[in-house]
Amino acid sequence: MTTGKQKRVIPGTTIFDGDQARKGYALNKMCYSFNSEENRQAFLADRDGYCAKFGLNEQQKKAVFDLNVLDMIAAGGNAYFLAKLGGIYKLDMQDIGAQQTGMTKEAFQAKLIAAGKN
Amino acid sequence: MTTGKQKRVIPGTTIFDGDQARKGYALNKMCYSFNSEENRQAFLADRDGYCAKFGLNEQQKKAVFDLNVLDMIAAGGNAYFLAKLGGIYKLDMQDIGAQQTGMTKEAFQAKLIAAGKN
Amino acid sequence: MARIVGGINVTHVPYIGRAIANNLQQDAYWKPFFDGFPPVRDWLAKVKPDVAVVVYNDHGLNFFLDKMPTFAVGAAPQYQNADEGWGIPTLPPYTGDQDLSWHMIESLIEDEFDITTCQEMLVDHAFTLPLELLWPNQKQCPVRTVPVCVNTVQFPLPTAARCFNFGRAIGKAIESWDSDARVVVIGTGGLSHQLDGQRAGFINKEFDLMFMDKLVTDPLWVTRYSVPDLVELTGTQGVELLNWLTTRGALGGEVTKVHANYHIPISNTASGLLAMEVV
Amino acid sequence: MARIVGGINVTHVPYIGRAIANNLQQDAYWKPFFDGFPPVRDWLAKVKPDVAVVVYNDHGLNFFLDKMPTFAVGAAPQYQNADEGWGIPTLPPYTGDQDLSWHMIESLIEDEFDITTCQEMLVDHAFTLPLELLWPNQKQCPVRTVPVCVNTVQFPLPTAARCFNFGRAIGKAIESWDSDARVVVIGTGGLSHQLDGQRAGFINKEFDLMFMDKLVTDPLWVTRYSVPDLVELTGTQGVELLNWLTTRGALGGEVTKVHANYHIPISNTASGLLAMEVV
Ligand SMILES: [Fe+3]
Ligand SMILES: [Fe+3]
Repeated sequence: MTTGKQKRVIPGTTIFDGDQARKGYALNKMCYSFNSEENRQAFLADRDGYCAKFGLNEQQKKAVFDLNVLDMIAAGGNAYFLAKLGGIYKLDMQDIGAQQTGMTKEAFQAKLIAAGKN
Repeated sequence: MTTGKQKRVIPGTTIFDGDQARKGYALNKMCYSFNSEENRQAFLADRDGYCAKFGLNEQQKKAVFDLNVLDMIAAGGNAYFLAKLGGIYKLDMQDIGAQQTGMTKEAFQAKLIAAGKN
Repeated sequence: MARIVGGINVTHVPYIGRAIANNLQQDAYWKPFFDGFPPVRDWLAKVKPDVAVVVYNDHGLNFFLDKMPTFAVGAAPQYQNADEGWGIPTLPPYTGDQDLSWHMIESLIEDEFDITTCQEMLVDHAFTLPLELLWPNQKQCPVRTVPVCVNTVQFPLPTAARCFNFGRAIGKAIESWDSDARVVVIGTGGLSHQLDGQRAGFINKEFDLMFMDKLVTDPLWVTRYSVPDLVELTGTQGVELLNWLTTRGALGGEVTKVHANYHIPISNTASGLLAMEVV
Repeated sequence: MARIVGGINVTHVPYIGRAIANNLQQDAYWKPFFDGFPPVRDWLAKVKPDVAVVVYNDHGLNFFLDKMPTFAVGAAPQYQNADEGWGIPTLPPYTGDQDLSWHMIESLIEDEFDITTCQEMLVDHAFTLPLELLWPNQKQCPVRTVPVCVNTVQFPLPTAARCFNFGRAIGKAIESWDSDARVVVIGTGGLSHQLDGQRAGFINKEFDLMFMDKLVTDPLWVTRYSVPDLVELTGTQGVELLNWLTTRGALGGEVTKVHANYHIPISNTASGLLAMEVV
C-alpha cells in the first residue's frame, strides 16, 4: 500500500493523503452519514451494528468506541469528517484539541490564547 | 435566461449546454432515477405522481406522457438520460431515431446502412 | 460588462454561528473578532455589490470522498444550508445567479480549468457564516451568489499557483460577463489552525501577518510554498488560505486594503479579515 | 518504472452487451464488428498488460448533473457495474489498482489538472463492454483497472487540446509509476453518431476515417477543431472521440498501428477499433 515515495514529515501532523484516504474510507463514510440526525440516533442506539453496516475494521471500531481521536486518525480518519462524530458527543474543538495533546481543556485554551500574545 | 451570446447553430441538433441543463434539470433527474427497477415500476404505477415528485413542468410532463423525444429535448432533456425513459418502454435507438426523423424504423435503419456505403 | 468591486477574505468557524445565534458579539471572547466587521460593512454599503462569488471549502456536507472535486462551481437557482452535525442553526437558502454561474463555467472550461459543475449543492458554514457576518440580521442574504468550492480536504490539493491562476480565470470570467452587475469576491477559511494530531492548536501569527500583508502587495509570494510547506507553516486546516489566494487572484493586478483585522483565537483558529478594493 | 505497452480505442454501445449475451458474434449484422477483435486480442496476448487505464464517459450511471466533473479518476479497490435501465446484463466487478490510481492523482494534480477523485464509482457499459470485447469469456477481467471519466455529456466539454494534454499527463504519470507493471490505455466511445434531434442517425464516414488515420500520424490535427465543430462533424455523441484523443495523448510521440477496423452501423453508431503500439 505504500508507494515507496519519500513523504514529507511534519511532526505531530498527519496529512490526509491517498494512503490515509484508502485506509479510512469506511470510517469517514460513517462519519459523513452523521450529517443526519436520524443516523446519529441510529448510531447511538446500536453503535456496534452501525459500525458493522459501514464495514469498519476492528482498529477503527475500537478508536470510535474509545472516542480516541489520535487512534481514529491513525486508522485513516479525516478531521473534517471525525468532527461530526465529536458533535454527537458534544465535544467542541478544544475538547478534541486537549485530548490529542494530552492537556487539560483549560491548559489547551491557555495555549491558544498565548499564541496571540507573542 | 439567455446570455445574449451568439450560439453555434447546427441544423437538427440541440447542444446540451447550460441553458438546456437549467431548463431540463427536473426531467433529467427523473430519468436518472430510472437506473433503479424499483423506480421504473413506481413511475409506471403512477406516472403523474412520479413526475410531480420530481417537479416536472407541464411541458415536460406532456412530452413524457406523449413519449415524444423531440418535445423532451425542447423541454431540456438530455439524450443520455432520456434513453433510460426509452428503456422503460423497450424503445431501442432505432425506434427513437425513427420517431425523431419522422421515418419508419425500416427506413431509418436503411439510412444508417447507406451511410456505410458511400 | 460586469464589474468586480473588490474582495473580502474572512475566517469561517462553525462556532461563529452559535455566537451569532446567542448574541455574543459583544462578549469579551468574541468582541475582538466581531468588531472587525463594521468597517467592511460600511464599505459594502458604499460599493453595493449585486452578486457574491464565494470561494470556500466544503467540510463534508456536499462532497464526500466518493466524488471529491478539486474545483467545483455551483449553477443552482438556490443553495440550501443543512445540518452539519454540530447543532449550529441552519440558515435560510441563498439565491443563486445562474447566468453568472454558466458564464463562469463556459469561460473557465475554455481556459482549461477542469471544474465540476453543480446544479444542486448544499452549502456549509464556510459559505453561510461569512455572508452572515458581512450582511447580518437579514431575513434573506441581499446578494445573489455563486459558490466556488476548492478542495482543501483530501490531498493532493491544488498547488498555490494553480489556485492563484484559477482566481485570475474567475476574475476574467466575471469581467467578461455581459451584465451591469457589481460583483464582490469572497474567500473564506484560515488563517493558521490545526484541529488534528499531536500538533492540534498550532497557530503561526508571524506567518499569518506576513501572508495578509503579501496578499495585498505581492500575492505571488505565496506560490513559492508547496502545499506541504503551507501545512507545516499554517496547520492542516490553515491551508484553507488557498481560498484567500484564489480570491486575490480574481482581483487581478493592484489592490488597496480597505480594512483588516486579525485576532487569536476564536475556537482553535487564528481569525483574519481582509477587505480589498480593486485599483 | 511502469511501461505503457500501447493503446486501444474502441466504440461502446449498450447493445453490444446484448449481442454478447445472446451469442450473436457471428450473426450477419454483428460479424463485421466482432471480427475486428481477434487480431487485437492476439496482440494483447503478446504484450501482456497487467493494468488497463480506461478513458471513457459515463452515461448517467455514476454521475448526475448535480456533480458533473470534467475529468474524474477512480481510486477504488473495486468497480461495480450496475443497472443502466436498458436491460443489458450487469457484468461482474472489476479490480482496481489503487497504487496506480493514487500515483496518477498525485501526478495529475501536480501537473495542474483539476480532477475529481472517486473512491467509489459505478462503471457503465462504456467501461465494461470494451473490456469484455478485448478479454471475452472470462469470469473476471484479467487486468487491474483505473477508470478515467471524461465529460462528454454536459457542455461545455473540455477542448480537444485539453483532452490531448490530459492524455499526455496520464502517460507521464504512468511512466513515472514505480512499478514493473505493463499498462495498456483504452479509450472508448465514438465514432460518428447522433442519437438525438432531427439529425438523429447522422454518420460521417469520411471524417471518421480521416480521424483514425490522423490519430496515428498527427493527433494534434484534431485540436484544430472546437467542440461545436466536432459535434457538427461527428454528431452529438460522436464527440466521445475525445476519449480516443485522450488515449492517444497518453501514448506520447510516435506510435504504429497494430490493427484497425471500421464498420457502419452497429445500432446508430459508426464503430471503430484502433490498436496502437508505442514506438
Ligand atoms: Fe474550515
Ligand atoms: Fe456513448
